[in-house]
Amino acid sequence: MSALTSTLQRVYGLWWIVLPPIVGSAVMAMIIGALVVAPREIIEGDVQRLLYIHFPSILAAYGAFGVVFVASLVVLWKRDLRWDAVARGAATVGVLFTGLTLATGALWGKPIWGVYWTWDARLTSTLVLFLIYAAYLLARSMADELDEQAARFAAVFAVLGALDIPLVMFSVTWWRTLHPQPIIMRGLERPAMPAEMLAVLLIAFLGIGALALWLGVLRTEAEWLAKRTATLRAKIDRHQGA
Amino acid sequence: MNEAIGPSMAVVMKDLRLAWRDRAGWASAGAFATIAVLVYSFAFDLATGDIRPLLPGVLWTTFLFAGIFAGGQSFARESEEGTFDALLLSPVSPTMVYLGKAAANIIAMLVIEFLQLGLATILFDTNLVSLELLVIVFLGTVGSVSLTTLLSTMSASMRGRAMLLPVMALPLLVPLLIGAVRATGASLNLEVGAAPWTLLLAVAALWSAALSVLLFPIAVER
Amino acid sequence: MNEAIGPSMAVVMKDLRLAWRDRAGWASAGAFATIAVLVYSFAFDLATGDIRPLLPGVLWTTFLFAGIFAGGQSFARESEEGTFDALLLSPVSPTMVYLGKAAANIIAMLVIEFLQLGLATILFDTNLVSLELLVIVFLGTVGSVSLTTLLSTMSASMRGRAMLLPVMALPLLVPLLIGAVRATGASLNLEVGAAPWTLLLAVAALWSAALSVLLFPIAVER
Amino acid sequence: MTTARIEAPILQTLALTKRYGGLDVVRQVAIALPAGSRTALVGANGAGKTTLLAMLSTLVTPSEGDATIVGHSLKARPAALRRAIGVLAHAPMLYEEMTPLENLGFFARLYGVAQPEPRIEELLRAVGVWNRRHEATSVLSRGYHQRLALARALLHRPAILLADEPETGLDPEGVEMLDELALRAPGLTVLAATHRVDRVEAWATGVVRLEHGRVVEDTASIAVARQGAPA
Amino acid sequence: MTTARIEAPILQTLALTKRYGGLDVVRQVAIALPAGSRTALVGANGAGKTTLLAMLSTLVTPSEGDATIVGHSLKARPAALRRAIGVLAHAPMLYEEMTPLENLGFFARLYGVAQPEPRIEELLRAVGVWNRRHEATSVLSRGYHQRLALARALLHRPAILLADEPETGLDPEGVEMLDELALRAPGLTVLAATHRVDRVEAWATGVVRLEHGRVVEDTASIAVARQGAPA
Ligand code: HEM
Ligand SMILES: Nc1ncnc2c1ncn2[C@@H]1O[C@H](COP(=O)(O)OP(=O)(O)OP(=O)(O)O)[C@@H](O)[C@H]1O
Ligand SMILES: Nc1ncnc2c1ncn2[C@@H]1O[C@H](COP(=O)(O)OP(=O)(O)OP(=O)(O)O)[C@@H](O)[C@H]1O
Ligand SMILES: [Mg+2]
Ligand SMILES: [Mg+2]
Repeated sequence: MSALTSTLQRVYGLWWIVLPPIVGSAVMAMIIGALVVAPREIIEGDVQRLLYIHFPSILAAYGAFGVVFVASLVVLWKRDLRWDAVARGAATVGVLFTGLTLATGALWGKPIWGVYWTWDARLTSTLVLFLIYAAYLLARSMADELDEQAARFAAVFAVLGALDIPLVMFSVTWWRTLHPQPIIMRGLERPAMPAEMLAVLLIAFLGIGALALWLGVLRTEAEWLAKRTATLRAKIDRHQGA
Repeated sequence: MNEAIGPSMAVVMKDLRLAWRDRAGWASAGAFATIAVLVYSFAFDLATGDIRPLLPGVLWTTFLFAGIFAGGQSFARESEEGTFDALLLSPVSPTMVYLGKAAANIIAMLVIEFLQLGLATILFDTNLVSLELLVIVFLGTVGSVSLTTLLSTMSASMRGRAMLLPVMALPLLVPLLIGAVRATGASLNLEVGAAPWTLLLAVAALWSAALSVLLFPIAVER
Repeated sequence: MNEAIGPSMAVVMKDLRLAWRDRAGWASAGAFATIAVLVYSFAFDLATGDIRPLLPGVLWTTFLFAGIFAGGQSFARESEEGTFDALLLSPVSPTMVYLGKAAANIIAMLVIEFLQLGLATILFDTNLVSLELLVIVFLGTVGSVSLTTLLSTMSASMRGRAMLLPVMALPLLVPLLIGAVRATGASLNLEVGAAPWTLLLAVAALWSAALSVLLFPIAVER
Repeated sequence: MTTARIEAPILQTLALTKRYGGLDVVRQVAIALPAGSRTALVGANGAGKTTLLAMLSTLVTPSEGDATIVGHSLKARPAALRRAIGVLAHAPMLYEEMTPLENLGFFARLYGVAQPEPRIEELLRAVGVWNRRHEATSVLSRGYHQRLALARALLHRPAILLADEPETGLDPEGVEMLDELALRAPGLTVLAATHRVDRVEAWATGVVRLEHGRVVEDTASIAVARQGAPA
Repeated sequence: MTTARIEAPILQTLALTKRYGGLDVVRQVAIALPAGSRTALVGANGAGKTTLLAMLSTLVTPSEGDATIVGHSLKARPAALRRAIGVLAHAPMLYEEMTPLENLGFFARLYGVAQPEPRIEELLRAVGVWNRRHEATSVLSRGYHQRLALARALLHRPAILLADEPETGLDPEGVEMLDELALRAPGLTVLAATHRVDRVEAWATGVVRLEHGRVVEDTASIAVARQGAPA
């Protein structure tokens, strides 16, 4: 038990050594790739470069929300507050990257559609996804770190909200939307875009994915430490007598 | 079976009786819903010639807000008087308690909604009482009220923050709302093809109802 | 004078602090605003191409519901914890307690409303931040929140007799809402001639604010 | 009642009556408590103790009669009267979401207590809640709620304490604190409803017994000039 | 604890622990109460009495350990366990808008009490609320609330009564009723938290004392086979 724990801790400690350089170089590569290497899109122009943030961001967010879903199930099942920290960390990352997708999408929409925003199924469902997990973070942050019941409430909420993830993913195929149909994923075998674009996009996946993972680990760690500080503070208060 | 249903019925009857006795909450939910419809008809009457396309949106946003307003109070009372603990202490399973509560809320909401539909039929001069529409209203109500009933338990014990319930409930209910609005529009021939929207509505309603039933026992644990 | 204002300020500050204990509270106001606008605009956009004529109705019904959620529970909590008695026991006059409470609710509501106006400006591509509109929003908020604050006391402290009061007093809000909606429409150039509607709004707001202030001490007596 | 010493009572009631639905739950109560006295208000469940205290604390309007506290009539209910009384009721009357410190801070502002910090610290230490002053009040145990409520009632140094079953929820140590800070505090006039008749002797200087809303025994009141006529 | 008589305890806890925010408020409590025994749970404010009772009544989930009541484990929490316990808590747990009759009628349905009417009448008469059975519970005085709560706790004839400061708000006559109906009722096993140490001798057969969540004195438990090994 303790041997396993300490091994896990050692592996965990490695994140601090392994992740930062990976994240750093991947993000650098992504920026250079998106701004320099990738060709200028013929019709849309330079705004199209937003794709390299827009699309990988939402994929990272999907991943993060998937982690929230799983971690919330574990919270409900095992009553273990550490998974609550994981869920909160992942939700923060998910909200952040959904926000990035929304922001880049809105910026992209202005030149292409003439408006920043329209009530199209994909856009709306993405916004709702953002709001659900923002509400999750909000509700969770209103209670104590160590409040087990609040952690469980938040987990219940996250599980209920998970329905929206497939809705966002498939809204384009289910409903006719203004937003582009998925071509990239489907077209990996029969590329629908220049190879450089695809390559840069792949690098962007890596960079944003690594960044998301790194931020998630940091947030989780911070939640964890906050819980421990709260515990210690309560112990000190209580042991002075009272 | 009878043993399991009996106590749940006791909760339903008690809640309906209390709702009837202390009509304040429900009456004001109904009154606000009426006011909302009135406000819309005043607001839109001049602006647009034909007001009927707006009906689905008017109806569902009103139902939604009224439901959150009224349903949110259902557990607040119980937790205020400590009777929620009494329910949990009884041999009745939490699921049965939840079902009783949700059923009482759904019945009360349906009453309000049918009153609204009747009112809207008069005010907007459109026949709103079709079988299809009743099914849509029923589905939407079951889905949204089962969810707000669950959430109201949580926000009741989360001390305060009146705003928390709507903030939590509304985004979760948006898919359901969209399905309901579109399906209603289709059933009023304002749109073509009701099927996919009714499907979305049904899936969303089922998802929130089923998960609420499953998650309630875990949510009330301390 | 200072003696009278100080405690009232204490109530305002306490309520604002409780309502918005941390940044999360402010965020929830923002979230509510966003979600409400989203729900309405999504519900309506489908039906009509031009959504702008609906704006006044959308805005005011949201304000109304937000006001009920936020203001309606402000005294419920006090009476639940018995702290309402503590307020009445203090040397502060009930009128001051009421003013503090109402001011806290109005401030919170105004924050939500301005967030909504800002958001709607972006989402509906209409400039909603004019001096005229701000005056209208301010008037409507003062009128409706002062009334819902009073009502929340009554329904919180007078359990048995509560039923008739909200229903009786709610119609008071109808003239105010009609005035507010029409005046807003006029200020957005959707209608001609703001003056009579603004006048109706002002009279209704003044009426309910003044009556609420006067009636509060009587309402809380036992 | 027939003694010769005629002092000015600090709390006097005149035919005080509360009627609910045609039924007098407090009936024609006339007591006159001298300053510094400590009176136990006893009587069976439903005798009207809480209702009487609620009228005296201005929370319930009398149906008939009046009372004078530190020279102010109830009917006028001025701020001065309320400033003179401290109330420890059935409910602790605390904001559960706020910490003990925030609770007392709020009430100090409400009462306009001068220099609140040292007073709050003094009281929180005296009732033994100081170490837990930063926790939400909702997580405190019942006894701690009662202790905090006691601190709240005494915060503004009232001349009269109106207490309703003040021992509720307190452990023996807490009861000792209660005696020291309130029931036997020098200079404080106390009127406390209680069912702990075993403890009455330890602190009370007089007893008022209610039965069905009527005073049936009164060893606390002093003779006073009544209705304008000399006693 | 080392006596030879080995009975099967009707209520037994094993290392029962509740942790709030990393702090054990109830710590490794192990008691074993024989059927028919009457145990007083004593300890200072904040010692963990209420929390222990809440765990035993299935309202609060233990962080560690388990308890067995009439042969059912807490972890399983079946209806049968809950049917065997009656709970008289800090709050009366009554619907204020309903009358005493409606309250008991509702709980009788919830517990599936056979022939509820005579049982309800018997209890309402026993606690002295019968005459006021048609009034709203909200207008009853504190003592009547407590009496009604006692009736509610006993309604389904539980084998074990878990009571938290049951004397609260009761007048001497009410305390007598409490003793007769509950604390000294033949056949009923009682575990009651109390600060009325003066009264403990009158009703309790044993005492469990908590200090900072730990059992520091236990004259109530019997020796039992622990963890599978014979005692
Ligand atoms: C605020 C507005 C927008 C939002 C919320 C949004 C949202 C999304 C989402 C959620 C995806 C992921 C699709 C998937 O799951 O497969 C996506 C992909 C994509 N978006 Fe947007 N988008 C917005 C605006 C735009 C605009 C204006 C354009 C350009 C015309 C655009 C082009 C794309 C493209 C090309 C993809 C990749 C699609 C694929 O091949 O799978 N988006 N967007
Ligand atoms: N709002 C009310 N409406 C009707 N009757 C009421 C109301 N409030 C109190 N009563 C009745 O007045 C009587 C006196 O109540 P009160 O609470 O003063 O008794 P008490 O002496 O404090 O009793 P206890 O010792 O049980 O606390 C009771 O019979 C009660 O039912
Ligand atoms: N939800 C909670 N979160 C954190 N701490 C809690 C919570 N509930 C109780 N506690 C703490 O647990 C301890 C034990 O509380 P408990 O209510 O069991 O005490 P008690 O023995 O019943 O005291 P009293 O005699 O005052 O009623 C207290 O210090 C209390 O503050
Ligand atoms: Mg009383
Ligand atoms: Mg306790």
